[in-house]
Amino acid sequence: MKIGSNNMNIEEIRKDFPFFEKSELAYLDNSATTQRPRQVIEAVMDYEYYHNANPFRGLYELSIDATERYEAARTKVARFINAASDQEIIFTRNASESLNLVAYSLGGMCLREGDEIITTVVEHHSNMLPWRHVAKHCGATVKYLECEEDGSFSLEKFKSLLSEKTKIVAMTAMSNIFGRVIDIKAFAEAAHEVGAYFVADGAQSVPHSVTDVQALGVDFLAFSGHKLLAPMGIGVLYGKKELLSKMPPYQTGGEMIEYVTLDDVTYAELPHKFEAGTVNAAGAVGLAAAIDYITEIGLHNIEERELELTRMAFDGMKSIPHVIILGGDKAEDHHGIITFKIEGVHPHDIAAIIADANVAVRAGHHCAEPLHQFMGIPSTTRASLMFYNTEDEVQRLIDIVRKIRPMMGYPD
Amino acid sequence: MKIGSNNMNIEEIRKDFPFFEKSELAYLDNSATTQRPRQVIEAVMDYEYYHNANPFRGLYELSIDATERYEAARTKVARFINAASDQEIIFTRNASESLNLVAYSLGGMCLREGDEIITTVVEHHSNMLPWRHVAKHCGATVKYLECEEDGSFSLEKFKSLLSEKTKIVAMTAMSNIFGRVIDIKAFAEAAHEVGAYFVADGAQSVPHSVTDVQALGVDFLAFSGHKLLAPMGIGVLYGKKELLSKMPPYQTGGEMIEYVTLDDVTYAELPHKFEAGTVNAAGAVGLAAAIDYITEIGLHNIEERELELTRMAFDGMKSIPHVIILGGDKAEDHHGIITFKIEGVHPHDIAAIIADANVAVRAGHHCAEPLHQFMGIPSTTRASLMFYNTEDEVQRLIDIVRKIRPMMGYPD
Amino acid sequence: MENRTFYNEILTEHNIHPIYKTKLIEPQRSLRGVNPSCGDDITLQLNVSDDGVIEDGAFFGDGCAISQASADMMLELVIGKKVKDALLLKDIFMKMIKDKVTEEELEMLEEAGSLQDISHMPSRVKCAVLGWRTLEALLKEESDDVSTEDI
Amino acid sequence: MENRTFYNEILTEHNIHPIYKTKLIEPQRSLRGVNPSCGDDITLQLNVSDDGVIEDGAFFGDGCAISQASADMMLELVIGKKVKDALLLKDIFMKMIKDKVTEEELEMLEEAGSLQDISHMPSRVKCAVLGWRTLEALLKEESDDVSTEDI
Ligand SMILES: Cc1ncc(COP(=O)(O)O)c(C=O)c1O
Ligand SMILES: Cc1ncc(COP(=O)(O)O)c(C=O)c1O
Repeated sequence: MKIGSNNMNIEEIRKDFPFFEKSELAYLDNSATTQRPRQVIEAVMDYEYYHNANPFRGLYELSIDATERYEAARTKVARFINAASDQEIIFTRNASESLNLVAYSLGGMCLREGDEIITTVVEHHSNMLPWRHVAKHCGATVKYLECEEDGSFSLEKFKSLLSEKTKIVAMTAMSNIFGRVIDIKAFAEAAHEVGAYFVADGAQSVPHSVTDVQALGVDFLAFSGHKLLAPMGIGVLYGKKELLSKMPPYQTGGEMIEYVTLDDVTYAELPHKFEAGTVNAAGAVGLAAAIDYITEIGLHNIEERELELTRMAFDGMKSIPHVIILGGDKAEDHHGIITFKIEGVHPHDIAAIIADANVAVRAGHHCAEPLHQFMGIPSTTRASLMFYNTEDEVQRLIDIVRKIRPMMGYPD
Repeated sequence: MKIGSNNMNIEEIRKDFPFFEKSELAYLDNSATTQRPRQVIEAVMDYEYYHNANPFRGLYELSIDATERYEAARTKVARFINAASDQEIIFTRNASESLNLVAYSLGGMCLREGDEIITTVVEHHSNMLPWRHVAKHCGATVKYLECEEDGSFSLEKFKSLLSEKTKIVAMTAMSNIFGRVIDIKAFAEAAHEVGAYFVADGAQSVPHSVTDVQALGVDFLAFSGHKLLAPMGIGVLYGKKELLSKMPPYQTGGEMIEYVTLDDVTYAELPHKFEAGTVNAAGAVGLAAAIDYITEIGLHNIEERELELTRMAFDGMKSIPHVIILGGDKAEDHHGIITFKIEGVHPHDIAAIIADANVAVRAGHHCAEPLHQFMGIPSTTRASLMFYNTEDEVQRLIDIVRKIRPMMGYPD
Repeated sequence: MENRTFYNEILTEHNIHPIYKTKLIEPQRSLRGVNPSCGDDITLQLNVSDDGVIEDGAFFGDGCAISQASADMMLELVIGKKVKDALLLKDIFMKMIKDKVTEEELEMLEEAGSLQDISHMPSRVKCAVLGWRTLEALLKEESDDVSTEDI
Repeated sequence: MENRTFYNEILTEHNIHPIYKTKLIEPQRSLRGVNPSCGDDITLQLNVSDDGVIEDGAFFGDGCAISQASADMMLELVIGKKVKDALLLKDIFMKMIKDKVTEEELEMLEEAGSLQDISHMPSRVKCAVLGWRTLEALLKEESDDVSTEDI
């Protein structure tokens, strides 16, 4: 029983993760990447050992079987985020590739000189640089929506940036610094009102809360498998079918064409048009297994559990003198992400001291350097929780953080 | 002992591949993708279970360890193809992505209106479409070198295509249809004489023969892990450091930058400049394990063994009436690849009949549609061998092919 | 031999010696059908009389034995029939391939019924139905080429 | 506590109360050194007399305790010394960090020798050597910013 009456049986769940058997590390860097349960890696192994062939075009059973497993994974992803059709799911390497793909292809389709893209100051580099790149290329301009101190966005400010010139809005559904869930439905609606497309970065939100692309009304959504218990090397781009069909391909090569002559080329149907070269079927199978794993526990249970852990971490950290937590001032606004600074201590030293206590957190700008500049902080330290973390691990974090200033020679 | 006095112990080798334990299929579609030995998948598993963290920037030991494993894989790849520096190895998703990367970035750097790219009619779509794409974008032209009937290229014809306008030559080191090894050293030299860059597609050659990028003198080389016993989702682009340093980045996002402000960005050092987003460390570790596996057996032994099998297949198939093998008329010219047609029988039927005999081959244009048009054949059937195949498997292929015309109602 | 039953004599005969693989001199209607995933490619031509009878037909192109023989058997079956009967036969053929038909229905398909076993071979279904799909489009006077991707 | 020995009193003192973290009024030479992977960023300023003695020095910027304290200890050590002696000390410091030094050499480094244990922490080596690398470039009159990526 992984799920008890009120919450999960964490002991049981942790047994699924070989990592916890062998390591005493309190792994609190889950926003960077998660650990993997046996069920996921065994699914990959099963595919690679017994069902592997190059999907598509093989007439023998093994290849047909490989194709079916790959496509079944696509169906699973489609259901997981409630896409209207499997054809709306494109497999990529990671969220970064998904965002590069949509920036290139959507940008190439709809951007003209003088047009505008709106993104926000909190974005991860992967949801900022591709837009700047395509904007430059097309003679468009990127405008940045500022965030409030608590990590939220003002819909009014957003609307004041929108105009007829706005063609694309690219926005995270959850910042990897603040952990706050953004009400992207409202922002997508406002964007649509001026005829702009809305691209959501779901890298942090998809693993931690229920995502329904149709209810949210977003045109595109990107996320990575590896932040969701799945193996490395597999990511997803969701896109509305009517848009994807009109968009030009991104990478070209094998498997994404219908006909090629020396003078001409006709591209394959969706989603294959966007998947050049041999696909990562094993990765997709692993992602499907991760979705199964998460679905079995239940995303709602996961959210509840993570809120509990977040509360403990948030309250504990907040009570330490000179510790300042970025973003909202309620645990509910943090979804497992506690990014903080300690007055007088450099994040690099903070992380090193915490690492020495066998707790894994991250220091730096977390690929959100512009946000740090906006906040006037060179870098921060981030602890990020996952449902499989324990109260004990959170306590170890709090305990060591409490000791840092004294260790660095401060009286308190 | 995997290597006997004269050749390998295939029985022992096959025990490394769980696939052969469970399946009676004669898997002769190795040019599409290979099966994976236990050693490779176990290395991936070990990484994912016990050493997984997001590489780079983590200050805790697990992340440092993950980084080291990822970079050690890079070193292994560099040595395997004799690159001058680890910085010359870029990890990608597959050969297709490698070729898209170099086409975009090199093309973007050096192509001006009126310039020319030379490629060949035998290329896989993945080494043809990206060049056409970037040529169109830059106002350049793509010229095609024709092949001879035996699958070879004439250096004279090549030289007659070269001119001051030639900026890039993109050519396969081994066609996936003919299996002939191309003397790319000579072609690269000729290209360099007119100041053009030489990009080699090593997807088929790297797994089957020793590759020394410095001896070959190529500027770039692309290949895929999955055709080399490694997992899906990992590929390589080799590029000369002096060129890669000058080239603009391809995808943008996390991990490939040094500084970002809202107005400006400075890209990271090689090779990270070309690796946006969370890297596929597990895939790289798997590729390193595959290289270890191959190196232990010895690429020279592999070549010898594959030549033996190719001889048997080539001679057997050639002796069947109405079977026509494409390319060179010596087994030595085929490196395990036997692409054939049977007069009066459509390849789709050939492949279906062969599949029904539990032998896996491929029918179609094998992502080389222009070559098929050039040869005036809509499609072909391809058997492709790997050192782990057995004489018995080859015999099963020959036996069933011999029966095809009678089954289709022909007197012989 | 596993394949004997499948590549049976009716099929191989229609493939090697097709009756209708030719071109009409002045076709009233003509439509191309392709099977992108495996390259089957046929062009179907028909002459339909004013009172809705398929008077003559032919096809040409290239493809596997199943796609070619199936088109040939289809023409043998529908020539001389009314358009609405041809469309009914098409429905029966599709039902046979995708599901199951009664003995009676099977008989109505004449030699085309010999393709019944294709229903067990998902990868060949597209080949078998290509001719029929093209026929349907032609009779319904659609003007776009038919692609089995759209099925 | 594991960290006690590492963030020792000498280090924390130089970090919290640095002696040379300031700006010279009219620096003869000035050079920026950065550590891209972790963001340490210092600008080192020196005044060197005509007969090759480092007469005065300062640094400013931002970074972890190790990078800041190391720069401070370094300045404390080299100010008043000849350029060639300062470069010799740099060699000894680098040797200590990357390999091993003798007791005698360690003593020559004075308080900077307290960073000896950094050699066991590969991820912090860059922080410790940033000041010294910048010093070297400045004394050799290189004009490009120093980046520890180039080490
Ligand atoms: C010659 C050649 N080049 C490129 C490729 C593309 O490889 P991948 O599909 O792994 O990207 C292949 C394999 O299909 C190939 O045979
Ligand atoms: C908000 C956000 N977007 C995008 C990414 C990029 O994900 P990946 O590195 O897997 O491409 C990340 C993760 O680092 C992230 O946190």
